[in-house]
Amino acid sequence: MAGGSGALALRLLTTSSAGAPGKDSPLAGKRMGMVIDVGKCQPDCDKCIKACQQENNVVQAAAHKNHELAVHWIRKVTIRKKIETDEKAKKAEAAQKSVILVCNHCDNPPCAQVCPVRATFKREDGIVLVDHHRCIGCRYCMIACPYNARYFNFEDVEVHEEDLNKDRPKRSHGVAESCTLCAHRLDAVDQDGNPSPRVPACVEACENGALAVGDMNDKTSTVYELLRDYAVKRLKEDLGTEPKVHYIGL
Amino acid sequence: MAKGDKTVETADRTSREKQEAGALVSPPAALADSRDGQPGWIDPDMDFIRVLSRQSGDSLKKCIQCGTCSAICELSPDPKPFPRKEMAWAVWGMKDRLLKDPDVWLCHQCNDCSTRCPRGARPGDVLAAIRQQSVARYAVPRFLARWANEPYCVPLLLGIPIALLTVVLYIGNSLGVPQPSRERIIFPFCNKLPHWLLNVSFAVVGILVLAAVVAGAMRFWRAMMIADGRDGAALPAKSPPARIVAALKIAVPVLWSIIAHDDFAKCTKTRLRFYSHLSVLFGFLALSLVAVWVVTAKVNPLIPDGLIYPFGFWHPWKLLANLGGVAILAGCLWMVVDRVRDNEHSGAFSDWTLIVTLLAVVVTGFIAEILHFVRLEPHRHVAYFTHLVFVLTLLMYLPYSKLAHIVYRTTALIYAEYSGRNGKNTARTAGREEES
Amino acid sequence: MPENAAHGRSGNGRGLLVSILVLIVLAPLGYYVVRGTAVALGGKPSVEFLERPATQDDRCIWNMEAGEMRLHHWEHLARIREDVVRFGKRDVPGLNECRNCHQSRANFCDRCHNQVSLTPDCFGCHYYPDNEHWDPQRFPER
Amino acid sequence: MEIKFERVEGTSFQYRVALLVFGGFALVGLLSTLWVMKYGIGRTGMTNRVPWGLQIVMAVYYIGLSAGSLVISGLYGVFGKLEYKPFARIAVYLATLFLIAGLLSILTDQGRLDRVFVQPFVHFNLQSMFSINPILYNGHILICLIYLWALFTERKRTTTVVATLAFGWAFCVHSGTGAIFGFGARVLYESPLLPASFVAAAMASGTALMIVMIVGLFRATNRPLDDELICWLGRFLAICVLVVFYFLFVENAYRFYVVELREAAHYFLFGGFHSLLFWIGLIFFGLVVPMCILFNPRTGKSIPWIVLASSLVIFGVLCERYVIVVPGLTNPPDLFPGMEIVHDPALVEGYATYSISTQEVLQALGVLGVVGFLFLLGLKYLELLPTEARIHPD
Repeated sequence: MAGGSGALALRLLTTSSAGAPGKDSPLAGKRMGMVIDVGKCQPDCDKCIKACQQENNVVQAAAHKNHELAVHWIRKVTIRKKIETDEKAKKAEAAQKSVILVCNHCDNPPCAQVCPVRATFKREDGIVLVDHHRCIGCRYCMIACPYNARYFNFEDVEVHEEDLNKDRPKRSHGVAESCTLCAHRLDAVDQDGNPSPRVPACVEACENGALAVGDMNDKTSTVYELLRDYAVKRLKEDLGTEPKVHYIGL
Repeated sequence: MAKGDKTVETADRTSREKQEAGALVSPPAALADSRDGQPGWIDPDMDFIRVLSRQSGDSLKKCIQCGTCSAICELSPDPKPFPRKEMAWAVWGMKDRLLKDPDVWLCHQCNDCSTRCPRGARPGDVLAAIRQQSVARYAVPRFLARWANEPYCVPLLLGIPIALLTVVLYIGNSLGVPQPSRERIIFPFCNKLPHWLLNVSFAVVGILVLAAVVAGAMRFWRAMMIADGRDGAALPAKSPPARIVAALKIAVPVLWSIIAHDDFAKCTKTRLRFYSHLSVLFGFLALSLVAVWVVTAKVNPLIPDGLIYPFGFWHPWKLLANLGGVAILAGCLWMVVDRVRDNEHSGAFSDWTLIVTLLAVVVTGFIAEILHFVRLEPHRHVAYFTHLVFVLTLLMYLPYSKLAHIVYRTTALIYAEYSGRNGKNTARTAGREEES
Repeated sequence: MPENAAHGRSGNGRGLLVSILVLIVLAPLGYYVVRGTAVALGGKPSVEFLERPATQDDRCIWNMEAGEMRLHHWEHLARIREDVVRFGKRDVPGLNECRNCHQSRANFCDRCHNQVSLTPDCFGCHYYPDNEHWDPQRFPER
Repeated sequence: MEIKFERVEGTSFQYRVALLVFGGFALVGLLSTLWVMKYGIGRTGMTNRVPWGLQIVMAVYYIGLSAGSLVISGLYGVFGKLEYKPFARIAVYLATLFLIAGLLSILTDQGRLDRVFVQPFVHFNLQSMFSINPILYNGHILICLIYLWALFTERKRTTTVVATLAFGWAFCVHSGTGAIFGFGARVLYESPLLPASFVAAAMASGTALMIVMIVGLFRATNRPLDDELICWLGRFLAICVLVVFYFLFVENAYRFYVVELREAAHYFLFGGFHSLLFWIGLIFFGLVVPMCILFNPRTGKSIPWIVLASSLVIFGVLCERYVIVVPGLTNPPDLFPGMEIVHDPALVEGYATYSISTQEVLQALGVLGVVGFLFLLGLKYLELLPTEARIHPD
């Protein structure tokens, strides 16, 4: 008697009235990717970085006084050929390149694999996100990421009201984060609930057309065309993580 | 009059005093006194003897009627002291006699007698067993009291509250969204267990329990009256208001003495029993009061707030409830330690069930509270449901479990006061002074 | 009674202890008697109702009754949160949209949360201004 | 063979001072943890490039130190060397404490301590070593508690069964700890050898700790102890150290042999402070000197020398844990093969840096304080110590 009614009570208590995530996912069939044309990227331009920081409330976190605690969802590194002798060094000086680094949104994300609470996960459309409501701050994802693309909020960062994008959250201390590919812009809907995607902030800000983000399965998208027409490289392809950020002319 | 430094010699002397006072109940006297005044007639209830023997570690066999127990008992009145006469009656299996005896309930089981007994019998445990039998005799309906004392009935006993609450849950679940009133907001702890439904079901059970308790107490009172030959005798005053005043005059000091633990304070063997019982009693009072407050909040004219429940952590009622929970937890744990450390304790089933149920109530309560503060759903709902099951168990079996002592002991103490049985100390003190 | 006390250990101390315990148990009741009387005599209740939007409509943008919102808002918010974060469904207004109508966090959220000792993490990250310009006259409860 | 166990009196001046010192450590650790919780873990030496620091080093080190019980229970429970039975209780008790210490270290290292007690239970990820290891650790603590109960109640058959279970489980625990790093994507982490090497290092440090604790406790309380028992443990320690050395050699030889790892190997062996720790702390003091002592027929039979060697091994394994955790993170990933990074806003120099901060040291000391405090209390209130430990009792 006790067992039977207890089991019934348990079932009544644990079944949630909130339904399971619907089948009509707006993300189904998509595969978001990014293409970066290194040749078009101007060395002294940081418009995309500024736009990203403004959009995602990382202005103050990026300007952290301890540069190793600073948060860079998108950052720009300067690289050149390895210098063997002094004479070659002068040539190499001229051959410097600026490369934009963001989260690679891998198809096999090691960060999502190691997250003990599934706070880091890969969305149906391939974007790798962190659920900041769930992250416990173990930083295992940062260890696992082979690209050093993840950042941790070591301290609470005070964001000034005038710098704040009020529609986007900032982060509290103790959670990991990285580039979201501006998922909120890609998912945006209009008044009637129909999809009206906008391009990510960095792509919008880039005046040289060096950046493109879109659905790689959509044959009308810029990304699809670029990937079809150009030879692209990805970072550390040998690891098998299948990154979805592609570089032209690296 | 320092009683604390009482030695064996003085104990012997008081024992002699009691014998000289003619309080000794010798076996022939017991026989003569027995059933319906028929001299020499005795009808031993063998089952009763067997039950008592089982629950008191064969104390009955060991008793040699030396009277040490009666002599040293701090609570025993001088005329007809206990527990010696009860031991004698128990040996003879005089069930009827024992169950009508208010003295059985005057004992608070401090076990001073059990430790001092030269033969290692445990009169304290015998009286406890008799009390449980007494509860079973006067309970309404009786079969529930029988079940409540059988270990193999536990699944059934727990099953009834679980089933009842499952029905409540089922109704609550199918009701959909309850609309909270505009005036006073009460958030149910779990939306599937709305407050009003719980209130209704608990109130129904509560009224039944109250009826059972009152009926039991009245049966007990009448039995004591008949046994004392006071049949029909009432309070001295005639007019109803005067009778109420007279009744209050008797009841109020008794109730205060219960709350103040006057009788517990006299225990010398296990001094800390005073504190453990005190903390459990006050914890129980505090939690009952908080529960009553929450249940009646909708109609309470004293509340000026819009949001009534849940309470914040620093809310006076929440503080009181947490304090009460901690008090019961600490008191019960101390009782457990006390019983485990006392190797000879018989550990009667009814005794352990009460302690375990109380512990279960507070532990599940605290678990539900913690899970609520970390906002874990549905875990907190499951914890809450378990908590409610134990609360309902405690409430539902109040008239049949050891918890019934709340009713029967109070009744017996009031009866003792009413019948003048507690002239004890005055009489004894007077005798002592004369002697010196 | 006095005789009894003399026999027990430290009779006066025990009386004091028990009296204090009785007082503790009755203290919240006394607190309410004082407060309830004060309010009845024309004092101001310390906690008033939540801010409601100027529209005087009982329905929220979530198209739900006010009662439903009060009783279940955390469940709905959690569900919407999962939908947005994990499944990219942004067709339902979320926390950001609450502040369009209920402009004061102090009056709309914190008032209740403070009273029931709940500290949701929402506002560590999400923007919700702590406007104090709530006027109960402008937004009467009934 | 009847072995009597007894409590220590715990009234001596030294005992009280030790209790006070460890209690003080624990208190300081607690305050430091509260401080870090309030201000965020940014006040430690960790950075975005080196997100794991001393706390993780200490966690894996503490877990390793718990292996002493593995050795003793293996000897006595599995291989039936009954002369080690006197040490069983103390070994298992210490193992329990050090496992708790490991968990405490990991716990206090989390960014959101408030969620640690909720989220991992609700959202479980069996693909993550961080989800698997708590099961292993908590399971081991549970097994240790059952084991202790069996030892204290002198249940022979239960003891044998639980000892075997604990022996096997401990292997999983230490392999799992190694797998946290071994299965990672960092050049200096990624190595299938790491779990095995962790087991070896754990056994070395655990045995060394047991030697130091047993000799220290028996000497301090004037109990008879046969030297032969310790000498045998010493020889076992020497073999463990040799195995650790072998694993280290294989790993580094492999990194030097494979062209693409050569640069990382160079960084590991000659790259800065960690290289100093590696060569001097680990290789010289932690492995070579103890091996010289233990394999030398003369010093290998002298108790003071063995204790010295054991202390060095305990220190050496701490260095080993550090040079596994930290250099693997400071060594940057080679994102652009054949290129070099001239400028990176997230880095000033080519390599990230990590320096141990005071807070982390205080927290580590705090955890040690908890262990010491509980151990001393255990000595006083539990019958942990045997009256004597001899191979052939009179």
